[in-house]
Amino acid sequence: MAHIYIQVTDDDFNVSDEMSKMTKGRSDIGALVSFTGFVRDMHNEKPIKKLTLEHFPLMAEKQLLNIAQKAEERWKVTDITIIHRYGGLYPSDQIVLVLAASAHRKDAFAAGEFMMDWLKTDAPFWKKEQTEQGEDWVQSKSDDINQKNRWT
Amino acid sequence: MAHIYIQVTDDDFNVSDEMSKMTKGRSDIGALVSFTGFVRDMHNEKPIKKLTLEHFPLMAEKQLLNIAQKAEERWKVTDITIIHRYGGLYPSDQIVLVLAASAHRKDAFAAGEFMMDWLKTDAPFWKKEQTEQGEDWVQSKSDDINQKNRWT
Amino acid sequence: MQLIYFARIREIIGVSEEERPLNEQIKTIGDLLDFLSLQDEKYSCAFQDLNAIRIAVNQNYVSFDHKITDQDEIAIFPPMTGG
Amino acid sequence: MQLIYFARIREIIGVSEEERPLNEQIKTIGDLLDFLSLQDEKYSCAFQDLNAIRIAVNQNYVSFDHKITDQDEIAIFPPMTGG
Repeated sequence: MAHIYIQVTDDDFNVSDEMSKMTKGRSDIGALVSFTGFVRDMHNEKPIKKLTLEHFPLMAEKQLLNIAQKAEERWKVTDITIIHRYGGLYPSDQIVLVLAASAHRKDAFAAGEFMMDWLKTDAPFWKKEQTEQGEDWVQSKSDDINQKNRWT
Repeated sequence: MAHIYIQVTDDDFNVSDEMSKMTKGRSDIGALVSFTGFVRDMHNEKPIKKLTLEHFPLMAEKQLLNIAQKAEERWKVTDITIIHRYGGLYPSDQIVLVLAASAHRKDAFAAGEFMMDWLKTDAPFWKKEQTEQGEDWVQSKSDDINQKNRWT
Repeated sequence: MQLIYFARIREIIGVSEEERPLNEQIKTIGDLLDFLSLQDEKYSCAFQDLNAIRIAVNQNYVSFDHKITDQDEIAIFPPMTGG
Repeated sequence: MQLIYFARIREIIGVSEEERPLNEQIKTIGDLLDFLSLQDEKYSCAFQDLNAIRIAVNQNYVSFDHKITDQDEIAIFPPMTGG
């Protein structure tokens, strides 16, 4: 059984702190893969002023745990951390962190990428962009659905 | 052209510092993937007391840069960092760090995994393990060669 | 049953949640969406493109043929854009 | 030419580098390995399994048929185990 840590928060996170919490005192971990997602200043060629993330609180935690457990079933991972923010964010702000630790690099990379692909389509978060032209909801991408489906 | 930072060192590194150096003041990065490799306390079912990394200094830097440039040619990455340690290391010590930043997650994951696969077979470092039974050189794995060859 | 809306759907309908009694016309999620669409233009507008509607009953994803009970919490929202 | 050895190869040969003059028998890396192996048991032992030998000339990987000059720096080592 992997150690799983899930957090849905409007606070920022510190990648190094989360890594330390996971690896401290451990010598069975050979590989740690992290993914950090940031708000970019451009999306679909429009400059972004702000990004607001709406979420379904109870379900968000449930789904993140669900995704982590799916990853754990498929790959030999010893530890998983998923942190997802909500609320108002600005360009260069951190949005999401996924950590996957394993004895070997292959499992850590695969589990990390698998969880990110699921998050894009199955985690109940919705992004609204604020640009010079006003506000609009970010459309889900068929590309994200294809990315997710390659795991099934 | 991606920003490439290569370091071959006998010092430890701090993942968060390296990430901050890369992302500070940047809002074009949407995705940052990191890989950290650690010394494990077990290898081939033998307890490991110490791991000594020998390297070919001039060539190591040259090959790491070479690997980063290959990744840059294949994927849309904005920034790459590779840090590889040499010298005497102990279980839970960090060995290697690879960072790949991109606008999108797919490029960052692929570039990160590609560079790690190349490092295993093409970076001029050699590991010697110290166990209760004495010292021995770590054998290269045919699995690592297969991993690398899937990119060609 | 408790209805909850998110994101674009919430904005069109104008409330984030409402309580509705189950009635004999409503057996499945599909029936519920049809029933609401006939009640008010807001709903028919919000549910116009069923490809862009996702449903969770008691926080689990379900399809449009899922049977509902009066105790269910039914969340209706557009495709997620997390990560 | 300058010869450099690493890891297991270095340990068997007993030195980490040595200077050797090029001679007419040595045109390629393959010739060099054959020549050294005939000189001394240490070399024939170190180069016994050519599948476990890698070569870099002036810090670039080359194959056994690579032609060498007297100014080359030739590194001989086992398969790498980096990362």
